[in-house]
Amino acid sequence: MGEAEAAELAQHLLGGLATDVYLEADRIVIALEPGKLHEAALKLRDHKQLSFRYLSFAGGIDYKDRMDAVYILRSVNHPVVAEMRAQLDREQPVAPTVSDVWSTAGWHERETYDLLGIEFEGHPDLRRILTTSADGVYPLRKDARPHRQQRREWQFEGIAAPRRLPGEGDRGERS
Amino acid sequence: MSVLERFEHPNIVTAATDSLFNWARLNSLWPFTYGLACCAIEMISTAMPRHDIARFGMEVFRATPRQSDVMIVSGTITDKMAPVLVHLYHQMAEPRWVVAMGACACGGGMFWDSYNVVQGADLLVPVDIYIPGCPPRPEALIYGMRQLQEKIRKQSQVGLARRLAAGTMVQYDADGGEE
Amino acid sequence: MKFERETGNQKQETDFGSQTIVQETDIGRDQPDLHLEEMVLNMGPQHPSAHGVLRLVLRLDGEMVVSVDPSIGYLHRGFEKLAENRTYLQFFSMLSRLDYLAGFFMEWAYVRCIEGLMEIEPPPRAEYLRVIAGELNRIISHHMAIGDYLLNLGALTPVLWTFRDREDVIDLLELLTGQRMMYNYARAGGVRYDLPDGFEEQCRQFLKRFPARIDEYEELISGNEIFLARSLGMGVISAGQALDFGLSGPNLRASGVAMDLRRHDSYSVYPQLDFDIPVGVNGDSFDRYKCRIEELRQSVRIIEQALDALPGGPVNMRVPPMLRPPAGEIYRAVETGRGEWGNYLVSDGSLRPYRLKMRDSCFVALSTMPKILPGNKVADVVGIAGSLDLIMGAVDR
Amino acid sequence: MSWGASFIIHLIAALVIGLAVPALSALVLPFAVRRLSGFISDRLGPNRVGPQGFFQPIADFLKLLLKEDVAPLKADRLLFRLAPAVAFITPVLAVTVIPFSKGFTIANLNVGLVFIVAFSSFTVLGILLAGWASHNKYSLLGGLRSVAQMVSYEVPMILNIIIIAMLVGSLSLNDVVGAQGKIWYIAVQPLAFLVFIIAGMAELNRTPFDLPEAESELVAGYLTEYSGMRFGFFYGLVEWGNASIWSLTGATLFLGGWRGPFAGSPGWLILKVLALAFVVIWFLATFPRLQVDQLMNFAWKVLIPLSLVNLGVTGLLIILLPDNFLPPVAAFSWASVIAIILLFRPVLRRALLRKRVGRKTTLALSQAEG
Repeated sequence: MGEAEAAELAQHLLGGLATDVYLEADRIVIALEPGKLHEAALKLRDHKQLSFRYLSFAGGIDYKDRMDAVYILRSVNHPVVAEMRAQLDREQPVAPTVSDVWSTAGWHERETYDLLGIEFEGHPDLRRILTTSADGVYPLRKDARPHRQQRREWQFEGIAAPRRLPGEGDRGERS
Repeated sequence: MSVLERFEHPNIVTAATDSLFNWARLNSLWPFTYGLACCAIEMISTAMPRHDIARFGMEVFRATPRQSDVMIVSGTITDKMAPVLVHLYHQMAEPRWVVAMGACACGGGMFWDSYNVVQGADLLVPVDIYIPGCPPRPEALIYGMRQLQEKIRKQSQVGLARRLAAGTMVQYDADGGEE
Repeated sequence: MKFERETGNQKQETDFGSQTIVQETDIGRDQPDLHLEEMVLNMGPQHPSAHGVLRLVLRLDGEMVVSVDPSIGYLHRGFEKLAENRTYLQFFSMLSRLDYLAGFFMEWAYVRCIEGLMEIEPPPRAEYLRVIAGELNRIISHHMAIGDYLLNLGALTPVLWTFRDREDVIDLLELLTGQRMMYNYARAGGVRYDLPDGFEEQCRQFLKRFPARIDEYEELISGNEIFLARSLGMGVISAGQALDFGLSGPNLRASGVAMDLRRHDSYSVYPQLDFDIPVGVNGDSFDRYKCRIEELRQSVRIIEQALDALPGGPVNMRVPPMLRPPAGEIYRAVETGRGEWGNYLVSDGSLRPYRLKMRDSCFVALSTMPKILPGNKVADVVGIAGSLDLIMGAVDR
Repeated sequence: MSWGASFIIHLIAALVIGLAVPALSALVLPFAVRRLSGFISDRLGPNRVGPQGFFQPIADFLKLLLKEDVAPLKADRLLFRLAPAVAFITPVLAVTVIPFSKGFTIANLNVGLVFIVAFSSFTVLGILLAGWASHNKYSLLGGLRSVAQMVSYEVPMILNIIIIAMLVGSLSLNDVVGAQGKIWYIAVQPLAFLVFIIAGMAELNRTPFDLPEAESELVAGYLTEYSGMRFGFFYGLVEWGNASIWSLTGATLFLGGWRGPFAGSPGWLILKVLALAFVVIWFLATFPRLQVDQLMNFAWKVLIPLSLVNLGVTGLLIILLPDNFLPPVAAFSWASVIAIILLFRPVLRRALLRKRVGRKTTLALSQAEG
């Protein structure tokens, strides 16, 4: 089964659920309303022929004016890759979780939440996973400018900084 | 006149003990199993048959900071790792040395402007030897360790004692705060 | 001379950061005299079996694991954000630092994305060279996986043997790319260098020697009763579970799912090469180990065929020095030593990637640990983690 | 000689030998480990410090002596500092009853075997103290593992020592060596020797039984919080001192002690001790580590029944054939060893595997699908 055939099948399967199904760069793109993600995911996974039982990843893209949730699916039976995407509101990006459809989505959604701030409704354990950033700072958003241009001093709460003698391994003092 | 002041300049006693103690220390540098990133793989390679750092008696990689002499900071230090690094440094027993291995540990490397990367181990702990490279070859690490040996060869016990007196070694209570 | 402190020696506990939260379990409830407690053990981020900087918060009942909470991000270097601030060409040199054991795959996936957007096909010689470099990378990656797994189980010698042979492969890669680990070899539209003189002979010599070495590992490891006792039936993942967890690579194939992107996606020149995909039966640690051993043999086959079939011609094509792929979105993946490594590249037609999302298999493998570890012993935690072959640089990105 | 003078001479001899044996083994054996395991894994090992790296252990110990001695704040300071000394009692005292050559025993006790068994248990006390007092979870787990392991493996060890005592008819080690004039007991009781080796590995916390300090799991086990010379005590003096005590006991019980061709002398004993130590190192470089429950299963389901059967049959044969019991005992023992070697795999697998794997693990090769 090729991509075109699979796209047709998906279009037929999803019917009115999908707003658009098209082919782009070797993959089927299925555009959805955020509210219909979960239902479509279940249908795509359980379909006998398509059998998108393997979720490559769940992520997001910040388009400055909108936020997209992206899910890459891989068919187990055919060499076909599909993409579900849903446009979210950028100020309050909320999407339903698919971690009950594919358990691998659990961590991918946590990561997306951590880096982009997309909240996944119904996720059992939505915590920050990679960064220690303060609340409300999502490094992968386009308006976040978290870059460090200068060496900074470090102080940790509850841990004393090691003391140095003059000239002992402290580049800051010498330069 | 304190004992330390009396031994301000090297004399016949300190010179002899210095050379003996330094001989023991530099020939028995036990590194700390503390792999951070890419450089850790080269650090492992250094201990493996081809490069075999065991020849210098340095293959005893101890997993606990208490028993190790030299911490090889092998890789990128991130924000989340930085407090752990300082913590582990505090847990090492004196005399202790720190080797910054690779560009990241020396100054942030190619990730210097990342939002989650500490720009060099020397922002956190005193570093004795810097080994450039991304990652440094095992030969470079061995050369760096030899340089550290040279450094130890020249150090005096008086210096260490002065460090004590200067309060470099701080007292900590269990929660990490200074007493 | 001892450096005794004036007011006694005081330092901190080793297991920093761990809260000594103690909870009573249900077991002791009906026996008021019996006071049972669960213990929270903090494994890592500095731990000899942490594969770098993994931290596992274990809740233990005696030696039995009740629950696991992996805490990652200790090596989160912000690759995805850095990609948005570097030009396409600048970012090439950073890619190998992701999965630093087999860096060429990262470059391969990235150039596949760029080539897909620019709609160019590299010359065939370049594709073969990529296959050779990729399979050599797979060999060193599996070397580390096998050696490290056995080291986690407490065997010293296997890791030394695998590293002995790993150095031979690294010599080959150094000859080919000029670097031991961080290759920077792939280019959009080809590879950077042609084969150097003497590479082919040296590679063929290695390929002739290597199968005997694999037999040597098997002799040392596979038949060892203690190793069998520690690996058979440990960390079993069924085929359905594995797909649900999204595992890939040897971890998925050990569970019995013959899904290999080299076949499934048939990228590059893999369709023209003849190789088998080893598939496990039970999905336990032993099968995962065995799959890797078998893949070593298959990699040898692939490299031999690629060397035989190596066509002439250029190794790269002319592309503009400042890469500027047309606007578009693309997902391309390659099969690394650990599974699917995918790049989702969004280009807006400028010099820099608009968004580069990386999909990593170790991240996924790690996310299965809270589900498969409870009920095992502490020692199996490191055993199963070793058999899943995690590499934290790729997990944290 | 007056009682007092005799006491002082014995005391000095005991101190000298009792300290010299662990100290020497702590200097020689770790170096041998590093060179030999280096050889097994295609490396060189330490070879820069002194001739062939022979001064490496001296440098190590001097360095450990000079290193800061840290006691964690929350640790039980007294017990933390006492533990290495308590564990060190074993090698110092146990060596006093070993006969080094004809008439050269520091304390020729007529209950020498009991003495060795009694004092070899002291190590476990030291390790438990160390694990408990460190106030560290890894240490605690290591200490607990160590107690379970050592108590379990003490039983087969003692059972096999009893077998030798039965063969000799005495508990004195001098008598044991004296009885091996014609034939060494390794030839009479190979089964007991096998169990002695395996149980000894566990008693010594050596691979494949090195769970108490399993580096890849428990960081350094009960040693995690120790630094400086207190660590050196455990790492060198106690562990390798115990290893040499175990080797000395094994050589005395099974390999004829100081007896050897030409003339009996301590030299032969040292050679035998080194041979046994080589076995320890060989195991160390070859095997992975066992699991806690597998370890227990192995002791209680394999070693102890085996030893009990061996004990019963040997005793029966001694009673039935009081005049000439050595040949039948040897025949039985050899037969069982051969049977074990033949049935080794199934027996061991049954003992070690905690749940059966239904199918034999094989790999299917999925052929090219196109």
